[in-house]
Amino acid sequence: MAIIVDAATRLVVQGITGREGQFHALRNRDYGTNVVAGVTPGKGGEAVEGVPVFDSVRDAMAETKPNTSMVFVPARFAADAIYEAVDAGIETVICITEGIPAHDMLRIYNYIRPRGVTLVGPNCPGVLSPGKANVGIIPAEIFSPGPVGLVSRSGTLTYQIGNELTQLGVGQSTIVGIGGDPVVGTSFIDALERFEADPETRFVVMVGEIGGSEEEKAAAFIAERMTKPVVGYIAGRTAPPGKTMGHAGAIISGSAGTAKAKQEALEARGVRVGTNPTEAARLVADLVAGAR
Amino acid sequence: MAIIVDAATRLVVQGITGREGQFHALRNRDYGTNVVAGVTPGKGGEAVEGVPVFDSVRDAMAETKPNTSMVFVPARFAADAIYEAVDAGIETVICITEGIPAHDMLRIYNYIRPRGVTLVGPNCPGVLSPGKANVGIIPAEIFSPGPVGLVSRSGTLTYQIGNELTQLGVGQSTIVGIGGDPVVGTSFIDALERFEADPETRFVVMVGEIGGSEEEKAAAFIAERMTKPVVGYIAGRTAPPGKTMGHAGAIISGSAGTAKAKQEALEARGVRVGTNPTEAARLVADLVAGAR
Amino acid sequence: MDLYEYQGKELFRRFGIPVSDGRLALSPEDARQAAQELGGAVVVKAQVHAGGRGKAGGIKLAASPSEAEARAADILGMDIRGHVVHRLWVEKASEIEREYYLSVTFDRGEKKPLFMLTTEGGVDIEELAATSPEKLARLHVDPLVGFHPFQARWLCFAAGIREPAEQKQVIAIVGKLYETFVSCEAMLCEINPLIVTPAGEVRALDAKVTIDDNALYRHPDLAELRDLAAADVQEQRAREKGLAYVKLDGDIGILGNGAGLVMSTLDVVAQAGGRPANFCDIGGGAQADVVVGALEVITADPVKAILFNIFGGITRGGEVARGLLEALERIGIDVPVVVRLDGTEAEEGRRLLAESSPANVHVESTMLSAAERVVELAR
Amino acid sequence: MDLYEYQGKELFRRFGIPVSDGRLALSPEDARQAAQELGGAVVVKAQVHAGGRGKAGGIKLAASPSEAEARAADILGMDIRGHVVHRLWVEKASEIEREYYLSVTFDRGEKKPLFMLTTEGGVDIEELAATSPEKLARLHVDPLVGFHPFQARWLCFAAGIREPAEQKQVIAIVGKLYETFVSCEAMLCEINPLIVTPAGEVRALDAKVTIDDNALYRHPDLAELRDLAAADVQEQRAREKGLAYVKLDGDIGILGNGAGLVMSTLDVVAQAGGRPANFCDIGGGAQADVVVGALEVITADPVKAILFNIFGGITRGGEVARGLLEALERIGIDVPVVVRLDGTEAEEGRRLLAESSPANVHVESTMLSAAERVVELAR
Repeated sequence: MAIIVDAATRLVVQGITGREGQFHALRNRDYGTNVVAGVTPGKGGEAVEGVPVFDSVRDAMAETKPNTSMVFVPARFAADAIYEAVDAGIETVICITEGIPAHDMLRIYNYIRPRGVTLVGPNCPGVLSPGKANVGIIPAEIFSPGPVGLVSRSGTLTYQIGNELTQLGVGQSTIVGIGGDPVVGTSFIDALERFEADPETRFVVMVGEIGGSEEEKAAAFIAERMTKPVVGYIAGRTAPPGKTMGHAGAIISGSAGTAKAKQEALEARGVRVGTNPTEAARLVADLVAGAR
Repeated sequence: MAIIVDAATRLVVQGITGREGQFHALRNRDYGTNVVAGVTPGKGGEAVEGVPVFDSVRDAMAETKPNTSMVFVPARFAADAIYEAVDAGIETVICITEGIPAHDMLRIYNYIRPRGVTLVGPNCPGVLSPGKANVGIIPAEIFSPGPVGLVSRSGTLTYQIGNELTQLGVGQSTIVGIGGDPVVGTSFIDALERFEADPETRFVVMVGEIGGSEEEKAAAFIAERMTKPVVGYIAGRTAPPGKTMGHAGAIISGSAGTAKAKQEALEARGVRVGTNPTEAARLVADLVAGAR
Repeated sequence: MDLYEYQGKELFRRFGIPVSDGRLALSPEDARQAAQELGGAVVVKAQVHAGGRGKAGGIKLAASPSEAEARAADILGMDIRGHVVHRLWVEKASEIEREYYLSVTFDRGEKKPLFMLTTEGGVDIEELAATSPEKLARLHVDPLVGFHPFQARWLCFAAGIREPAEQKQVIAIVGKLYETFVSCEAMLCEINPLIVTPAGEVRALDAKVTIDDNALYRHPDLAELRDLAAADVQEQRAREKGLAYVKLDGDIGILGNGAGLVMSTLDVVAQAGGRPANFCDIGGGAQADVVVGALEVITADPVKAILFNIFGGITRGGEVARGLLEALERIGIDVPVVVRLDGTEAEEGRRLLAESSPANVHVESTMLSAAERVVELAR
Repeated sequence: MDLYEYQGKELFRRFGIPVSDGRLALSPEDARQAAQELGGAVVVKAQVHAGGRGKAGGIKLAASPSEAEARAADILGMDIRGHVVHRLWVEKASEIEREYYLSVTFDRGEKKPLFMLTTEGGVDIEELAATSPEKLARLHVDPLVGFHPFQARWLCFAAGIREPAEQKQVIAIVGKLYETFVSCEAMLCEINPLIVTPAGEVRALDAKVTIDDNALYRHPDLAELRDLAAADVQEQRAREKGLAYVKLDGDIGILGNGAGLVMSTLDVVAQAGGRPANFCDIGGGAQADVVVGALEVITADPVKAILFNIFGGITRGGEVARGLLEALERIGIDVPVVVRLDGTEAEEGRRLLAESSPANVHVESTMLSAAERVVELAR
């Protein structure tokens, strides 16, 4: 099964004729993802290495019936692209684009939620279900199929932990990069809920960072609703307050959002937390070994 | 049963301390409507002849659990009042106020529909279920309980037809004044659908007027979905095109929205249409007599 | 409230929609002056709230200032479908390569703004919608979420506008038209035709804008335009008194409470063989002074008789009777007045009338008998 | 982007939120002049992006222009929690009857704007929320539907503001604050305190506004404020190069791709006993020139060693290695550089480094070993 993307994914790539859009669309296809269409306004009728390009998602929908969109258009046009995808009937939107204004995302979030659309990102590396489908920029070669679901606010940190897991012989069901922006479409809780419901996922790693209170909320959710063991890691243990650490959402405001508070919230609910990526990976490997 | 208002109605009156608001709130209560609260910001804690007044609908909700609101506040504040009612959890809003800007109503309509809220009006006389409850300004004394559901874009025209029906010995289940504005919360179709589902309603009179195409749509709905006989009347047979006839929505634009087109649309679907209120009332009385 | 073309274009200009340079002219001299200032060929356009100005001879090309003056003299004072031309818009003549149609309006059924775009410009849009719907790109906007550029792109592709530079301009105009529509609380913003010049420039050659009367209190700048736009002094006076009034061409004054009832009254009077002179709705809950004002308005038209049709809900019969009696005294109405009073406090009203019993007031008990009586009395 | 108080107040004024008259002063002379122009008692306020200005002595009352000059001389150059005071805001002193707190911010959990209002002004809002939540009126706004006056009314009633004239002013300010929040795409608009004067006037005595950096392209007027607001020249230089850079107080330069990985790198360096000098995220897909720019920025801090931690996804190892080699040559970096390369084209990057093998470059295969190595080399 896996979550969010899998063999049933039919992908349309919005912004497929851009440099990065094309590179990753083809890389995703090479991995086995069913890339059925691309969209670039004004380039309808063209093709990118065999992938038909349409002027609008509506046109792509009529011809190729995608169910998932990957948004790779520049920040100024990305909100529009997400609305376009939803309007055309796309069920899952994975938005890689970085730098979308937060008020745009606020409106988009409140627009898509009652419509039942899944949005991952923005400013995220995408979603990879090893052996099934890869939508986004996650380097699939460092992951392998297995029982561990991985959800993270940080892209490269995910690769780091995934890499360590793979080296320890532990594979993954799905890797979800939820993105580091203040408003993201899929929260930790959303991903945890899906992992809990996914029969192929038996363990979960949650990689958080400073800022906001999503990790604390996830801790409560884990305690109340999860039967599968969860291991955590929180980046930014030494970050100073009041400074935005790269991700727009990674900022300690006053006394809220510290790594310490998050780690304590998780541990209070029985979640084991690693103090660095290597330690977190080892905690998971121990759990997997113990369950064998 | 009746529709929209009945013995289960628990009414809060927004704008109860205004002259007209107070007059009709008490008149509605005298009729037997369960008026549980009034709202006027800044007058919380007062009472209007025994009806407790609150500062906000939220407060009124907490104390008196209304399920229906009657909005009697001036046009400039009416949209706000409707949002307030919906936000506080009111299920049915009956807005008497005239002159609410159409763009406000456009947003309100799109806001309430997915939330399952029933809005009647604005710029309407309200809803009366004879013998059960009266919410609005309809003079209840000219109506009597019976099998005919009455839905109309015009207030006084409804009284006219109701009066004639009563004189002919035919009573009514519910009288719904949907209002004459271009954007109203409850359309003919919404009301017809409810009448069709209401066991106490056996016949329906639909009183339309020039402008828009709601009567034409209702004609199609009647043909496809209604088992109960419907009689129609359309006002404005002699209205000139391009002139707004009192109601903001009553205007013939180009060749669209004429009384003739509406009458023809109804008759084509087998709906009997009277050429004046008296004739329409007689058609209904004949139907009722035939069914006896 | 309908705006004149020149007022609509001024709005368009304010919101960044390209229009041609032009000047308002109230006299042939103004038109000459305008043509001089603008330079080159100009178009002299009658400013009236009526379609078909061109066919009626209300739009003329002029190659020179003196020609503009002559054309203005021709057009001023013309009667176009009942509207006398008092104002002209003189604008630089445009070269036209193609004509499109673009509008945004209220879809009353869907309760959403509706865009329509077609490259079959200059035609009657209702006719096109009926005969060749595939040529008309239609798109609804969710008023809560607002307009998004992808919608303008989709409209262009659907209408078959594919030339990139042209598309870019149309997309920008669509966005700005929505902004105009929402910011001004319009019921309709129509550009017909939207032209493409031989140089590839896209521009609004006409402007039809209708503003929601109910929203004017939020737009004092637009409300001011109304006074200028008012086609009929009497309609304006009635509006100031809070009355809905429409001038018609018969001889029986019609007054009632509630738009539906008044419309219905017109219908039954027509059925009885009479011709209404006007439509006057005193609204709900009118006090005596409103009734007096309404009688002032409708007796300013040449009426042979008056029909007073009241079915009171919020309106009280006593107030109406008092207003009528006061008006008879104050204005001195000598034509027959047929009165039908029903509903709230109708007995009180009838009692007041019976007590005073003015010679020219005739009380009837039903709407139909009242209509028959007034037609009879107007003969 | 955080605005200074005076910039926030200028925004407030623009949106109709009442603030006191004041002047910006960059010198004691400016402050004297400002006090003279304003007349009467003034308050001299340090303009820094740090809380607790008052306690730190950064806010002083002055009864006369000469006193204002003296207080300005005291405050200019002060260090308030690491922020040196370069600017002062001199404003008319206010009489304060009561102090409230009002803010609108992003509720990241609910994904809706959140208003908070309390009559317990001047306090720490987090503390109040924790200890006396019943004193804090909280209200979410649906960003699609927007703000409605009933919400402001409800906030007032919930906070216990009942005096009608005062309530009316607060309601207006709440509406205007939402307008400021949305129009300027703010992440936070806070008024603490919102004062009530003995005459019953409600006014913003402080202004804390944070604008979304990602939205600045739509607000050139606000973007200009950034240059003025920039606390750190180096941070601004980094931003111009498209880098996320934060200055810290240690001696090990940290460079990586992706905010999470860089934060994590800081953590492991600290665990290994080192102290990072900075945080530098080259982002995703960086080309060699970005790497060179990043090295320029971090070597402008006094660093004893540099840790280069790259796990490539969109970023390619070859590009990173090329950038590092180019920077070594161009900028002449002589401190030890520990490099850890993994992910996309990591082999290519490692090969390039091995071929060139500069003396001060040390390649490590894991993040932990790299952290340990750089701490060792920085000793």
